[in-house]
Amino acid sequence: MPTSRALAAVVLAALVAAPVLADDAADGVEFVRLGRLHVGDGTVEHNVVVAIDDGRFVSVGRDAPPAGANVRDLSQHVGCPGFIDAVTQLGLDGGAAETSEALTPDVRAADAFDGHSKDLAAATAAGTTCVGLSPSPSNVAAGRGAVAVQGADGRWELLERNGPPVFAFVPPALSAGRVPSTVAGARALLGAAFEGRRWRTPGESDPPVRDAALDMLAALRDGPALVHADSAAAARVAVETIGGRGLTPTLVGLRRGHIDPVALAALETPCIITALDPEDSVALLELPGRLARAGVDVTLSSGSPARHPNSLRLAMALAVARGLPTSHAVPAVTGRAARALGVADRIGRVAEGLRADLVVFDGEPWEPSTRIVLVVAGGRIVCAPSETDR
Amino acid sequence: MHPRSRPLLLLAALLVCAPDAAHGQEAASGRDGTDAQDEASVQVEDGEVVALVGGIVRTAVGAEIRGGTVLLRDGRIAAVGKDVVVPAGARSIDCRGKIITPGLIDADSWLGLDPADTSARLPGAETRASDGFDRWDARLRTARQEGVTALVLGGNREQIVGGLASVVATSGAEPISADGPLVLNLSRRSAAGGLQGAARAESVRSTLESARYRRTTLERWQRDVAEYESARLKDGPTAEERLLLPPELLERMRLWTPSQRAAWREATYKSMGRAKRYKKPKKPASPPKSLSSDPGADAIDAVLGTKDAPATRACFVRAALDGDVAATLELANEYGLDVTIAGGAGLRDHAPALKKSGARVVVTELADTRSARGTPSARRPTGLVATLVTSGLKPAIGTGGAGASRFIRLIASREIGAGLTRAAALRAVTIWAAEAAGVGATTGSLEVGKRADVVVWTVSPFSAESRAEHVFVGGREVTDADE
Amino acid sequence: MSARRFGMVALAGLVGAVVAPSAAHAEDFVLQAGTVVTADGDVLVDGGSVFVSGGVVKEIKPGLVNPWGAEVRSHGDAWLLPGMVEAHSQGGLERANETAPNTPFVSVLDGLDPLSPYFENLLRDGVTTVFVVPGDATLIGGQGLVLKPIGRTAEEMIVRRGAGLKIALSPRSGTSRMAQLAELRRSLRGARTAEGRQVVDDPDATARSPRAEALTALLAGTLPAVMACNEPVDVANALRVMEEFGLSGFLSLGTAARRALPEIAKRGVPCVLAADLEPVESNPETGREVRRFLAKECVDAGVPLVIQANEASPYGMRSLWYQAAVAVSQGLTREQALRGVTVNPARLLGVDERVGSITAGKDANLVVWTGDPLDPASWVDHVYIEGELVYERAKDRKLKRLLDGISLGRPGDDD
Amino acid sequence: MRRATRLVGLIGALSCAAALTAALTPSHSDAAERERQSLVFTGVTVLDGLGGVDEDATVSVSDGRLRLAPVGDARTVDVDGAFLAPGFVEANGRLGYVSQEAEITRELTAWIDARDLADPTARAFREAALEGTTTVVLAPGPRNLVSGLSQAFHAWTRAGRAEPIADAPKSLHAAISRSPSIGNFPPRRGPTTSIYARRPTTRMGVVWLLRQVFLSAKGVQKATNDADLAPYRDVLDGRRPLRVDCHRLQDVNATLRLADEAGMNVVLDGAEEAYLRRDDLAKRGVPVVLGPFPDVRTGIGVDFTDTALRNATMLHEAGVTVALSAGTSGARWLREQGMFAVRYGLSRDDALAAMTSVPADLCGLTDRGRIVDGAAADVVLWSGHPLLPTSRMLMVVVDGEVVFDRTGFVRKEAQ
Repeated sequence: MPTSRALAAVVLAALVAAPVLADDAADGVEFVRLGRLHVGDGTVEHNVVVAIDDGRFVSVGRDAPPAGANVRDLSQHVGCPGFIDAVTQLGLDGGAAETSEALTPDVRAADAFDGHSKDLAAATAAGTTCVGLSPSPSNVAAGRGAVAVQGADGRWELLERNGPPVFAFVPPALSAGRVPSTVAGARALLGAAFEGRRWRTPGESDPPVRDAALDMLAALRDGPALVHADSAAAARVAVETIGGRGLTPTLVGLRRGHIDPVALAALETPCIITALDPEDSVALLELPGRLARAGVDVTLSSGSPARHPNSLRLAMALAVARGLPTSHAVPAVTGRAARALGVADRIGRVAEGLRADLVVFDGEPWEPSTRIVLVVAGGRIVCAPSETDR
Repeated sequence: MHPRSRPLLLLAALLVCAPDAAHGQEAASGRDGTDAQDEASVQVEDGEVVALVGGIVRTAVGAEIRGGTVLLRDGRIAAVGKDVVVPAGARSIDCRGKIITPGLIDADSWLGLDPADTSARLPGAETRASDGFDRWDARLRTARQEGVTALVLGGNREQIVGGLASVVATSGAEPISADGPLVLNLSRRSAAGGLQGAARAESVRSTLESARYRRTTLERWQRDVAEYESARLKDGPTAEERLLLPPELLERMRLWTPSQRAAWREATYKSMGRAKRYKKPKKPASPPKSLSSDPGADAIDAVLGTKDAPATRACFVRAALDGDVAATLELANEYGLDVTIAGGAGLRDHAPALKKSGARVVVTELADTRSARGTPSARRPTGLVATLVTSGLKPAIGTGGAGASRFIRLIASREIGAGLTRAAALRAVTIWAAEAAGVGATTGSLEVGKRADVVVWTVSPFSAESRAEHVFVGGREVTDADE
Repeated sequence: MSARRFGMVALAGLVGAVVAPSAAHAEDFVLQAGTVVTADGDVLVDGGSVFVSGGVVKEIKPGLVNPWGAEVRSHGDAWLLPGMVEAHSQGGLERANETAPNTPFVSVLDGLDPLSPYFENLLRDGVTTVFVVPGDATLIGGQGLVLKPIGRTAEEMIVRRGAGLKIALSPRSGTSRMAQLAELRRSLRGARTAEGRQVVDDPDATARSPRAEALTALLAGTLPAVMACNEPVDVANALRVMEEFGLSGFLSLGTAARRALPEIAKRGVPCVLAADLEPVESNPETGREVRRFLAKECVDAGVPLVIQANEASPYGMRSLWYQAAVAVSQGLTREQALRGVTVNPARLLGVDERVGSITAGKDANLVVWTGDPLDPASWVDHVYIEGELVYERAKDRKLKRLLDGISLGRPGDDD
Repeated sequence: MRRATRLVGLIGALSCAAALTAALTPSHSDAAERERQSLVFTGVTVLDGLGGVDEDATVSVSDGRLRLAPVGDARTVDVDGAFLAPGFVEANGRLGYVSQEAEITRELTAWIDARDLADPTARAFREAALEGTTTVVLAPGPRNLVSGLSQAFHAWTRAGRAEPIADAPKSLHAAISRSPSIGNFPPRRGPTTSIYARRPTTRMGVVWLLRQVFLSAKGVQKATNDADLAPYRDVLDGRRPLRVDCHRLQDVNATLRLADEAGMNVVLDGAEEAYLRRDDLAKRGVPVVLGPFPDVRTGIGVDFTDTALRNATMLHEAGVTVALSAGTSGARWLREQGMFAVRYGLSRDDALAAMTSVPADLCGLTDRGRIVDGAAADVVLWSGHPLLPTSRMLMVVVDGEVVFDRTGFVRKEAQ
């Protein structure tokens, strides 16, 4: 389906299709019958009826909908929660790297968010209804992420302005010419900052004015955090530094993690593997599978905007082709991503009370050959490519 | 070596001669485990007859055969069908419930080439991609595991004339075709290429124009030479010489060039005191050296076609943008080129013209991979392959990259999600890819007489969960399907 | 401050140079040693006597005997070996390559520094023959010479002229492997047709160009090709080109090219192994790293072993004797390893008529070691080249200076 | 956060426990089983690392410890002519860093732990173990005035990485040489991103700043940030050794001067010119960790030092405690350092001790680097004497686990 048509579909959906699932039914409840449903936590339900009201899932079960209810029969199809692309810069206008200082905890991804971005529309068409927005890992304390969702009215909106703080234990945050230049230095710098002081040399005196950035870091006590690290060795230092603070870290990147998956697994920390690509070494492509089988929560992320949002599905396919059990494939782009972003109580699963984000396929979601039949966001159809195509 | 050598060994007790430990490679535990597969990844079983029995055979040319058998003998496909009799002594593999397809082919790949090799300047167009193919590249092993049996090496991707494409087998055996189509890069891939868009097309035109000029010049010269030769034959021994000279010398004289003959006469007659000048026939001027003996120019010359003499060599043209495709079609028409056009979104609007021109197409901008960069995120063409099929073309799918070749099945699979039929998807990575590279008669489908490049899959190759259980390249099973 | 130190070193070098050729004339003498390893296969453990006359080995007899009645030079407990042969080196050249890609006409003859410490150090390591050839940075790099490391002019040092033309197939920067090969084919084809034209059609042609001359000699087989191959694909290409054009010669391998050893064995083309005998290869696909043992692989593949020294190693320590010891550690016999630094390289270089073993009729290139040459505790005590004593450790003042430093045995400066 | 992970992944974790072993460890589980078994080496020549040699000895490995008697239910390793030696201990390991040897954006980084600078999966660690080095004490590099704390690692383990040795003492590393000041310029007003905007800028400044920090810690000078001085107090109180990277004699002199002023004990690293003050060093009991050897052809060492190849020998003969190290060239070359120490005059036993028990003691690893009853089981089986280049590693045992094993090949070949 051409992209232009996908865009058209989004617009159409907003204008035409939305009312189909909207409040015009007598009791306001919309029912969708699905042949198979990936709940988002690794479980699969067969022949379920999902009830949606007021933008939320109100029930998921086998019970037949009441007679005369507005039922959409998709019993030949497979549903799953809308995809969550956990670490992206989609819709962040003007770049996301603020490299003037090492500690910029007050930089907010939400401040650069543009809900009308074409990239985000393309993401919707690819089944992604939620993105985790992150500042680039160019500073040790890079800033705060945000969470955006496809809104019911066709444009994207922020779900959470105050997303997880983002830390970086990777280049370019650490490189010659930056302070600090090593992982060890990042530990020292952050360790001091968490105590509200500068990292100094004996003999240096403290500056006369309090530093707002230090205060902000010192105030961090708990909650999720995204931590960029490339290897298991850097991940260890990162987890010790961030986890030692009481934050709940999720590791991001890990493009050298395949060198020592055992050490990575031993950290017992969830991992987000970004931008899996057919060009990658087999050892890296096999990393999600190895970690998953070792009991680590694995999330996949597309690497957008450098790459098409649809590459999230290619990443799933590559991971499955190289050993990721299929039971982990859907959680890797839904429930676990939500948990890493700290929004698991609102999205990421098809469960009562959560935001009604649903993607329906004509096959398994991790198969690149399957087509998206329907994308529902916030209870409304935002994309129905097969309908407009037909 | 010598009987005397024994005392040395005794004396060497001090040094306790190292054990004759046979370890051409280090054997150790853990991560360091022996790397045997890396070395002897391809098992050679010559002369074996293999029968793949009872599978779902997708030949890529005809209809699907359920419960069919494919017979491989001497590196070729010996039989395909439902009622194939398995000869006694054949190795029979039960393929019930399995899918048998031709080996997959990436229609535009750089796997096995040094990245630097794909952008460097070339001395001439005769440069062959297969000369740079490193059959020891570790990624080839994964390619075989993923059912890829052949790669179209797309030569240089930066220079306007990119040398000759080659088709190589992933087993690392001799190239299927070393001397393939001439690569022309109309689209610029990176900053290294120098010229842009229209300027590149113009540069291709001037290349072809000078090839045409060279051809006419050479033809004229050849005519002149022929005239000279006939004149020279007429200029035989004089009556006087016939009378005086021994027959052996006369016979040898016949082979002399006119100038040699004239020089001889001058010297001989002079010594005889008869300094008579003899007229030297006018020798045609040699064409400039660059025109006469230039293998690069010869390679380009072969792509020129006329009504009477069609081109003897095809062109593989990278034309990503709209304008590039249009320019390519124009050039093809003007110079009688036989073109395969490799590109992306630019192909869409020219589908009817492409169909009319008989050009073959390769869609390369689907991979969305690092090495196939150049297509900004949201512009990746979706459904392009399906559109081209609908227009009656036979698009092949190429990754336009190196590592991505290994996962051509998943890249093609995405096109199914975008509207391509499964049958067409299989053709796009087998027979159409072979045809695009000019080896359609040799490989790319399960037909009797073709190379035995065959894969047995657990389920459809377009499923992420599928595994290639048996992979045959040129009739030899590559045994590294599973670690 | 560093000037001081460089000054010291320069001074030391000057002193060391005095060690160089003692101008004693070749006389008849008998060299006796407790252990004689001829490297042709014989090992005389109960002592051996070598009769040298006119710079040539005349006869070898077991035991400390002197039936020839000549002057006896006896080294009771020492080991006597043939001078080792270094098969591939850029030593003594200021820069190893021209910047132009195609320079068949240059020769190391014109760039050689006979006073380079490189040659002096060869003597300290028991090497008496060396093939110096341009480096691998150009396509056709120029011609090499087989030399002895002693003499005041390059001509004095020559053992064999026209010993090889360096052709490097791995791409230099900015070019590609395919392009390199196409260019080589063009050059060779050009030389071949030029040659053909000369014979048949062009009696008036003027003198040949030096470029054509070198390539013509190459095509005629009188000048061997030295094909530098970094990767296995280069080996495949080198063998193909050698066959296409009927070239003779040998390969000089990079570490990765070891994967093509079976092909090399099949074609019977000799080769020099990479200087690093134990490279680590990593598989980009699996990340797995494996250390390879080149000498062992070479012998297992059935290719005659030829080892070169590893000048690039830390501290420049990997001399030929050390490399041979490494080969033994890889599981080779001592004889195999020693042949790899003596007779085999001599044969590869086409100088086995003269050097590479202690054999009657060959040059008297003899090295007296204090003990087993494969033990680092042993030292080269005396070196003879063509019967002349050219090195004596006892008189090596530079070595003494290196060993004892600036204190030269004085007590610490505080005392 | 770990609790949270566990709660959520409870079922997964339970079901995946088995999968973890299957997926992440080498699949040959029987092989893994065998590795955990005890080992008995019989009929080997034992070099105990303390200078002793015991031919035809029996040594067992059981529960990570060495026993000088056979133990029951053990795999017997019996290779003809093999030598068993303690694994080498690299006391000044400078390998496997992720990017830089030190956090160079500050000049005094006493709290930086070498563990955080290292990539334990780095090839260099494995290479070191393959050449018989079982312990690497990783030291931050000398680019900083005080660069941080060392970390002792098991050079390689079955998990495919180096592992830190729990509870190993850490020493503080400082540098008195050219490197801490090279390229620096004084920090000016306002923020600058240059890492070179730091003190000191001269060789004098190096000593001045170091003196300042130690005298402040001692309380002799006024201190500003008291907490930051704790690491220096540890040194002054004798809780941590101070290792000083110094190369030239002038640096050695400055180090001793500073040690006198602050009243602390130091260990010298590098110390290429230490032989010039050897009697004084012996009198004061200052140990040195030498290495790596300079270029043997020029005698120029780190920091343009003018060294003596017999440095180790002269120091040892004068009574100085000498350990050998391969330093920046990587612990793979430690064995070679030992061989060349022998070449330059150290006895084989002294050289081996200088690579095993001596460095182990200097680093506070007093149960490593020796084969005595009850010592930690870091041993290496060699085909011959470990300080001969003709010998080959046959088995490496680190902390009681077989990390590399080539004995199988030997047996196969013998049959």
